[in-house]
Amino acid sequence: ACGDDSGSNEAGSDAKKPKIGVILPDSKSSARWEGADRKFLEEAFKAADVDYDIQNAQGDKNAFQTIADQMITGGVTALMIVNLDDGTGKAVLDKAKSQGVGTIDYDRLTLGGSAQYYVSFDNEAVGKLQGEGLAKCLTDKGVQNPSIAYLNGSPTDNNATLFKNGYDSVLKPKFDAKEYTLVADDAVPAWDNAQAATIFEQQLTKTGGKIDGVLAANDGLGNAAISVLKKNKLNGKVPVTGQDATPQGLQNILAGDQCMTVYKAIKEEAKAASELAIAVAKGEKKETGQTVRDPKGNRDVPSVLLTPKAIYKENVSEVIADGFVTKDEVCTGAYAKLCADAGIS
Amino acid sequence: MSATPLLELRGIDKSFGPVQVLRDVAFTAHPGEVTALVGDNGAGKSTLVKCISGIHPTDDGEFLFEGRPVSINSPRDAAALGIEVVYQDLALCDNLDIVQNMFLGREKRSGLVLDEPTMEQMAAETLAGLSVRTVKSLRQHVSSLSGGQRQTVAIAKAVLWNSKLVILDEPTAALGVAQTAQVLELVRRLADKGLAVVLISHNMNDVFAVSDRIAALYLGQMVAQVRTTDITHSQVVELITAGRSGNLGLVEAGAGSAGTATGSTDTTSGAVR
Amino acid sequence: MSATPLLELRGIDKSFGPVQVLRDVAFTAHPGEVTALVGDNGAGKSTLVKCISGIHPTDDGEFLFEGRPVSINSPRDAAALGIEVVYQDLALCDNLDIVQNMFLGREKRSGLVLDEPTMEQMAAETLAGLSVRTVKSLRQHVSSLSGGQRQTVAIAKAVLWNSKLVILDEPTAALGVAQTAQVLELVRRLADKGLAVVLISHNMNDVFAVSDRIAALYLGQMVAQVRTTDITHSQVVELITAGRSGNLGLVEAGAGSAGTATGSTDTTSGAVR
Amino acid sequence: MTTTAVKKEGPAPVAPAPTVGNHIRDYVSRVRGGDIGALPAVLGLVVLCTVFAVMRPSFLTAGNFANLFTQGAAVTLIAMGLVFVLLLGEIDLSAGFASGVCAAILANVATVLGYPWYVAVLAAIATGVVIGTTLGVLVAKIGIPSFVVTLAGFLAFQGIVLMLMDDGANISIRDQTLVAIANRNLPPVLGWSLAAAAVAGYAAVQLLRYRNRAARGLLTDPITVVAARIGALALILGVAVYILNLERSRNVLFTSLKGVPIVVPIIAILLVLWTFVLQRTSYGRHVYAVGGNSEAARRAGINVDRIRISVFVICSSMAAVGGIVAASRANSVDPNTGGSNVLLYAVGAAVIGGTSLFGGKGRVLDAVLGGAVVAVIDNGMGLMGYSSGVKYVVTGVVLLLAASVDALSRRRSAAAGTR
Amino acid sequence: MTTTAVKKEGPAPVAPAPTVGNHIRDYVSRVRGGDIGALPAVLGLVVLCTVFAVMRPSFLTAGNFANLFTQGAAVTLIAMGLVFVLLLGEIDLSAGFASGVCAAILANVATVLGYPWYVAVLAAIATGVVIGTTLGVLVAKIGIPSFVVTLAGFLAFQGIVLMLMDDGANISIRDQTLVAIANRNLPPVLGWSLAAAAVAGYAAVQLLRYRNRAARGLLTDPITVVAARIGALALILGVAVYILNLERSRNVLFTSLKGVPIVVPIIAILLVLWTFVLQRTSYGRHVYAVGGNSEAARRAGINVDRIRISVFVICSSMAAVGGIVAASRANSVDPNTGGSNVLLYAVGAAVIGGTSLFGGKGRVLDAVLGGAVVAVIDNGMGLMGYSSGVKYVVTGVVLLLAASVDALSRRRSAAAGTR
Ligand SMILES: Nc1ncnc2c1ncn2[C@@H]1O[C@H](COP(=O)(O)OP(=O)(O)OP(=O)(O)O)[C@@H](O)[C@H]1O
Ligand SMILES: Nc1ncnc2c1ncn2[C@@H]1O[C@H](COP(=O)(O)OP(=O)(O)OP(=O)(O)O)[C@@H](O)[C@H]1O
Ligand SMILES: [Mg+2]
Ligand SMILES: [Mg+2]
Repeated sequence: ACGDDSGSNEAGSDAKKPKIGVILPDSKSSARWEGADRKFLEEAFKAADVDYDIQNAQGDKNAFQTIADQMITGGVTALMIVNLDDGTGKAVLDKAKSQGVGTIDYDRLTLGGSAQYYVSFDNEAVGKLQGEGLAKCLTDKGVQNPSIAYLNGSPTDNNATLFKNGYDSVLKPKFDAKEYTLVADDAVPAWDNAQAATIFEQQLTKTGGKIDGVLAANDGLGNAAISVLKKNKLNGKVPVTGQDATPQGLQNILAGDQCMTVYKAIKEEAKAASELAIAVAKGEKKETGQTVRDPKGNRDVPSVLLTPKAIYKENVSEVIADGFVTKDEVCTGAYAKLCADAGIS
Repeated sequence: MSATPLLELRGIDKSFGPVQVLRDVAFTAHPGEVTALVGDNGAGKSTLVKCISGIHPTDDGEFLFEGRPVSINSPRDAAALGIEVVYQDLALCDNLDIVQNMFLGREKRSGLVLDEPTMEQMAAETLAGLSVRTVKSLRQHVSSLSGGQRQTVAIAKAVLWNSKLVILDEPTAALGVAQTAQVLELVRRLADKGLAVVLISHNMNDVFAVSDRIAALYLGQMVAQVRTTDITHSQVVELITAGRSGNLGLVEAGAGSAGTATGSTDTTSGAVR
Repeated sequence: MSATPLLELRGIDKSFGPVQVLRDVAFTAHPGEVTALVGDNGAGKSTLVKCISGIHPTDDGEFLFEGRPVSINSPRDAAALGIEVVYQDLALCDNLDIVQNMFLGREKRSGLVLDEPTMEQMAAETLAGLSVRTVKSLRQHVSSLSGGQRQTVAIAKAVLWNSKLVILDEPTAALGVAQTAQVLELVRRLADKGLAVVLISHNMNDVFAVSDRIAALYLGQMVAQVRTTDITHSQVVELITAGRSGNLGLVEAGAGSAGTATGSTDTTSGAVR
Repeated sequence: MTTTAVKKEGPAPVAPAPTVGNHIRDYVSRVRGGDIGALPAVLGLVVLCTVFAVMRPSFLTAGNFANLFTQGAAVTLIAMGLVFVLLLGEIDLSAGFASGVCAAILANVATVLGYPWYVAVLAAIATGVVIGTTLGVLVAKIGIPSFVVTLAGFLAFQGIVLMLMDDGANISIRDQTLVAIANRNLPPVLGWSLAAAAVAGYAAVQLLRYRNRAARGLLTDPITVVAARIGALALILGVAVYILNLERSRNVLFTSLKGVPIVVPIIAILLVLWTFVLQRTSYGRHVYAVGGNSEAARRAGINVDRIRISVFVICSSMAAVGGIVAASRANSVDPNTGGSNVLLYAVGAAVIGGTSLFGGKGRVLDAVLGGAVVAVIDNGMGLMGYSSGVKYVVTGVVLLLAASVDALSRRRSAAAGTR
Repeated sequence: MTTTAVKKEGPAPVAPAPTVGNHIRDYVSRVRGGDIGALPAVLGLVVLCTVFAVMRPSFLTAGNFANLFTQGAAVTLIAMGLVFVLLLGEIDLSAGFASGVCAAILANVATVLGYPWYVAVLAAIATGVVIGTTLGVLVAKIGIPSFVVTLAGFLAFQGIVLMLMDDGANISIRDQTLVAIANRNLPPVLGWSLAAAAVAGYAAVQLLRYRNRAARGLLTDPITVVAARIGALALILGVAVYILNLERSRNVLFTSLKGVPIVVPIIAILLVLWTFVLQRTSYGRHVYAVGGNSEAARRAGINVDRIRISVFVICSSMAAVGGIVAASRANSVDPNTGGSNVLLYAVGAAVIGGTSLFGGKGRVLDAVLGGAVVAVIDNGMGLMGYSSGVKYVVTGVVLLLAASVDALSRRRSAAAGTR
C-alpha cells in the first residue's frame, strides 16, 4: 500500500541481485505448465544468466501463497504468477509490491490486482475458436439442426468460465435462432478425464444417442468423449473439439475422431514473458505497446497479448513445424501413415 | 426387613434374535438383605442383571421399584433410581486411570473444573478398604492392571455412591483370598446399612456365608427364590444343575414356562404369574 | 516322575517401564505333575505366564525346555515347543464363532480349503466333555457367550492339541459348580497322561485337590516351590499374603531378591541362584 | 468343596431341526435380530434405482444398464482390494493413486515401449505388488500408522504418475486388447455359457457341501433352501445376461452393440476368488482374526505382520487391476487417473456395503454392492442435468439417503445387543 | 472357606517419594517404557528443521519463521477440531469443505451484504455449528457410519460452496479487520506482554495446583520440576517472540514488518481453551471415556449420543475458524477454499501428532505439533525448487521420514506392553 510503481523498481533493484520467481498453477488441468512453460522459461532464464525459481502450486491456493512467501523471503526481485484465483493472486501481488518486488501476470490477469505487466493468450478467444471450429465441422459434415453437448472444464476453474464465455458467444446466437440445440451442458470436476467419460456417457444415454457435436473444453476431455463414442462406434461421425494441441489430440484429429484443437504458441508466450521478467528483475522498464482493461481494478495494464490458433487436420503440421510437439510424439505406430497423408514430414 | 421389596420384577422375557434367554422371570430384592442369584453357566444371570440396569431392553415384563412401576431404558435411568452394578465384563475404560474410571460419569467438580485432589483421596480410601496392596499408583491406566486389580476397581467404583441397590455379578471371581474376604464383608456391611444387595456367585460357600435369600435360575427360568436358612447346600446345587430339587423348582423337568413352583415360606418372593 | 523338569526358568526379571513386576524368579514344571502357581492379586502370576508364552519379552533370565536352553520370543515359538496357554484375559476373537476360535491358527484343511465339518465335530466333542449345556450353536459368535461359556471355549481350545505343557490362568474363575469339577478332572487327566500342567488359582481347595506341587509368588518374587503334601492350607495362605511362613518364604520380610529359601524336600525344585 | 458338585455329561449343543419352516422362521428372526447381511445395501440399491427410474425413464434402458458396469468397474475393483485392508482396521489412502501409477506403467509399457498387452498387464500388476509390499512393510515392521504411510503414498504416487506421464501429457492406450477390457462385450452365446457355468458351479459346491455335512450328521440347511438359493442365482444371472444381450446400439445400421461387457466376468471371477480366499482358506480366517483382535491372533500363533503386509499387497494389486480397467475405459492415462474422488468413492463403497472401518467385519461382496450404489448414484445423477453446484449437493443427499436406509434397517441389530 | 483368610487392612497405594532425582529417573524410565507424550513429534520436527536449514539457509530466517505460522494456521485449526472427532474413533471427511462453506458465508456476509466483520465471523461460526449438529445427529441418532455421513457432507458442501460463490466466481474479502487476521502482526510490545501474561498464568496454575495437592498430602511433582517447567515455557515463548519481533521487511524503506502474527495468539488461546476442556472438565473426561470404551461410558451413565453430537459441533466450528483464517490469508474465498489437500493434511496433522484413529487417545497439542510438521514440510519443500512431480515424491518421503522418527521412538511402548 505504499510506494508507486516506478519508484519501487529502482529502489528494489540496486539493493538486490536480479532473481526471478515464477509460480505455475497446477500440473493436472493441462500438460502445458510442467511440459512446456517450465521448459521454455528455464531456457530463456538460463540464456540470460539470471537466477530463477520456478514452482508449481498444484492447484492449491494455500500452497500458492506459501510459495510466494518463500520466494519473497528468498529474495526474488521479480515475481511472475499464473493465479489460481483473483483473491489469492491479488494478495500475493500486493505483498510483493509492498516489499518492492516487480510483478507480472502470466497467462491469467488478476482482476483488481497490481501486476505491472500482463502476458497472455486471450482465453475468451480460445473459446471462440472452439465454438467456431465446432460450427465449421458441423457444416462440413452437413448436419442439419445439430444437437450439441458441452463438456466444460472444472467448475472451480475461472479459466473454464472464460472458455465457456468464448464458445457461448459463438454458439448462443445459433441456439437462440433454433439452428442448433443445446442438449447437455455439464462441467467436469477437476478436468478429470475419467469422470468426463461417465458424464458424456450419461449425456448420450439421456438424449437417446442424439448428440451431433461435442464441445469439449480441452483435448483430455475430448479424448474421454471420443473413447465413449468409439465404444458406440460413433467416432468420426460426431465432431469433438479440444484445446492445447497435445500429441493425443493431434492424433485424434489425424484419425478423424476429433475435429479441431486450439494451439497456443506457448513458446512465444514464454519468450515474451521471460523477456519482460528479466527486464523487471533488473529494474528496467519496458514498453509493451498494448494495454488490457482491468474492470475490477479500474486500470489499464500494460500487456503482451498473443493469439491462439485453431488446428484442423489440414494444419496439424504447423504445430509440429513450430516445435511445440515433435513428429516422434505424434507419428508413432499406426499414425505414421496418417501423418504422411496429412503431409507431415 | 421391610415388607415391600425394593425391586420387584415380574414376567421378564428376553430374547436375542431367535434365542430366548429369559422366560417369564420373577425376582425380588429387599432392602437390608443380600439376595444371592445363582445358576449354571449361561443360565441368564448376567442377562437378567443387564435388563435391570437398562443395558438390554426387555421384551416383556414389569419393573417395580419401591413398589412403584418404573421403566428403565438406559443405565442412566438405573443410576437415577439408585441402582449400582458391578458387571461381569467389567466395563472399564482402558485409556483412563483408576481414579478417572472410579468417578466416571459422576466426577467431583469445583465450579467447572474437575476436583482431582478430592477424587484421588476418596479413591485411595475406598481401595484401601478393599485390601489392594499391589497397585503402584492411582494414576495408572486400568489397562495395565492385573485381573484382580481390575475387578477391585470395578467394585470400588460401585460402592462409592449412595445407592439403594447394589448388584454384583461374580465380584470375587478373580480375587485373592484376602480380597475375597474383604468383599464379602463389604457386601454384608452394605446390607446391614439398609441397602438391598444382589450377589451373583458360583461359589456356594460364599453364597451361604453372606446371603439372606437365594434365587436360582435354570435355563432362563427362575426355579426358586427362598430364604437361605430354608435350603441346604446340596439342594441349591441340584436346583442349579437340574432345575429342581424335592418340592422346589420346576414341577416337571422340561415343562413349560408356567410350570414353576417356588416352595418358599417367604410371602413376598416367588411372584409367579 | 522324570528327573529333568519339562520347563525350568531361572532368574527371570521383568519390568513395565519403571515398575518391576518379576524379580529373579525361578520356576519349574514337571511332566506328569500339576504345578499350582499361587499368589495375591497383582503378585505377577499372569505376567510370568505371559513371559513363558512369549507375549512379553523378559528383561533377564534363562529358559530351559526339556533341559535345553531355548528362547521364546513369540507365542508361535511357545506353540512350536508344545506349550498351550489359557490366558486370564481370554483373548478370543469376538467376530469369530466358537469353532473358528477353537481352531484359530491351526485350522484343519483338506487341500487348500478349510475342513469345516471335521472342525465342527471335534469342537462339539471337546465341549461336550466340559459340561457345556447352554451353548445354542457352535456357530455362535463368541461375543454373544456368557462369561463361563467364553472361559470354557478358551479351555477347550487349549486342550485340543497334543501339547507337552498346558498352562491355565484361573481357568475356573467364571465357571459353575459342575463345569469347575469337569475342568479340575480334566487337569488331573492331562497330568496323568504325562503332560506338565501349570494351574493358577485363588481357590485353595482346588489347588490342594489337584496339584502335586505349589509355587507361591509374593510381590514378584518366588517365595516357595514345594510338594503339596509338604505344606498345609494355612501355610500357603500365609505365603501368599505375607511372603513367608515358618521357615518357608522370604528370609526377612522385605529383604532383597536373593533372600529366598525354598524349604522343600524336592531335589529338582527351588533352583535358586 | 466344588468337588461335591453333580457330574453329568452335558448333551452336545443342540439347535432346532432343519426343516424349511424352521429355516424361514430362523431367517426372519435373524433379520429382526439385526443379522441381515447384504439386505440393507440391496434395499438401498432398490430404493435408488426406483427413484431414478421414476424421474428419468432412460435410466431403465438396456444401454444404461450395461453402462453401469463399465462406469463402476474401476471403483469397485479398488474397493474389493480395500476390503482386505479395512478388515484389519487399517486404511489405504494411496489406493487411488497407486492405481494411477500402475495405469501409467501399463501405458508406458504398452504404448511408449510397444510391448504386447500381457506384458503391460503383468508389469502393472507387478508394480501393484511392489507398492503394496512397501506400504505393508512400513506399516507392519516399522509401525507407522497406516493413515500416515498411505498419506505419504498418496502424495508420492501423485508425483510418480506425473513423472511417468512426462510432466502431465496423456498417453493413449492403443492396444485393442487393452481397450476391449472396458469397451467391448462378450458374444451373447459366451455370456449365456458363462452364466450357465457359474450356476452349475455354485450348485455343485452347495450340494457337495450339503452331502458332506449330512453324511457326518452335522446340521445342514434344508435341501429345499439350498435349491432355492441355486434357483435365485440362476434367476438373477439369467435376467442380467438376457438384458445385456439385448441390442443396445443407437443405430443398428452402424453397428450392433450387445452382450455382457467384458469387465463383468472379470469382476465376477475376482469376486469369487477373493470370497473363496476369505471364507474358505485359513489365510482368510487369519485376516478376520487379526482384524477382530490382533492380540488374540498373535497369541494363537498367527504371524500378524505377514498378514498385515499381505493385505496391502492384495489391495495395491487390486488397485492395479482397477487402474488397468480405468485406463482401458478412458483409452488413455493422464496424471489424474486414480485421483479426484476415486479413493473416497472406493472406501465409501466398501463402507456402504457394510464393511467396518474398525476391522474384523466385511466381505468382498460388500464392495461390489457398495460399488453398485456409488455407480448408480453417479449414473443417475448424470441423467439429471443439474448444474455442478446442485449436482454435488444432490449427490451427497442421495448418498445419505441410501446410507440411511441401510442404517435404519440395521438398527435392530443394536437393539438386540448383537452389535 | 475363603473366610478363613487372613484379614489385614492393606496400606494405601504407595509411590516413590517426590524428589527431583526420582522424578528425572522416573521420566527417563517412562520414556524408555514408551510413555513419551509429545517427544516423538518434537523430535520429528527438530530433524526436519535441521535438514531444511542445512539444505536451504533461507529456511532459518526470521521472515520464514513468521511465514510458517500463517502458512500452517488454517490446517492446524481444522486439525484441532478434528482431534475431538478422532478421540471418539469417528472421522469427519467434510471438515475441509465445511470450512469452505463457512468461509463462503463469511465472504457473502462481509463483502456482498456489507455487514461489519464481527457479524460475518459470527455468521460463519454459526454455520459451523449448524453443520456440526447436522452431521452429529445423523451419526449419533440415525446411526450411519461417520465415514459415510461426512463423505456425503464432503460432496454436498462442495456443491454449497459453488452455489454460494455464484457458480465459480470468487469473492474478495475487503474488510481490513478480517484481512488483518492472517496478514498483520501484533505491535512488538503487545507480543511481549501477551507472552508475559501467558507465562504468569501458567505459573499461577501450576503453583496453585502444587499448593493444593501438597496441602492435602497428595503426591506432587517436586517444586523444582514445577519451576523448571515454568522456566522452559518462558524460554520458548521468549525466544519465539524475540525472533518474531525482529525486522523482517526486505526493504525497510517500503515498510516495516515485525511482530507476532495475529493468528499466533488466536491459535494459542484456542489451544489453551480446548486443552482445558479436554483435561480439566468432566465433558472432556467423557469424551475420552466414550472414545476408549463407549459401552463402559454408557454404563457409567454418560449420554453417549450427546457427546457424539457435540464433538461434531466442535469440529465443524473449528473448521469455521480455520475457514475464516484461510479466507483472510487469501483475501478472498473461492470454490476451492477448504478443498484439495486441506482435509487429508488436517487429519494427517492430528495423526502425526499422536492422535489415534481408533479413539480414546489424543490431545489438542498433538494437532498443533502435527500441524507444525505439515507446515514445515510444506514450507521447506517450497524452498527447494523441485519440479512438481519430484516435489510430490519428496514431500511424501519426507512425511514418511518424520513419521518413522515418531514410530521408532514410540517403538518401546509396544515392547513394554503399554501399547
Ligand atoms: N448378545 C447376545 N446374543 C445372543 N445370545 C446371548 C447374548 N448374550 C448372552 N447370550 C446367551 O444368553 C445366555 C445367557 O447368558 P448370560 O450371560 O446371562 O449367562 P450367565 O448366567 O451370566 O452365565 P455365566 O455364569 O457363565 O456368567 C447364554 O446362553 C448366552 O449365550
Ligand atoms: N502392561 C503393564 N504395564 C504396567 N504394569 C503392569 C502391566 N501388566 C501388569 N502390570 C502390573 O504388574 C503386576 C502383576 O500383574 P499380574 O497380572 O501378573 O498379576 P496377577 O498375579 O496375575 O494378579 P491377579 O491374581 O489379580 O490376576 C500388577 O501390579 C500390575 O499392575
Ligand atoms: Mg454371567
Ligand atoms: Mg492374573
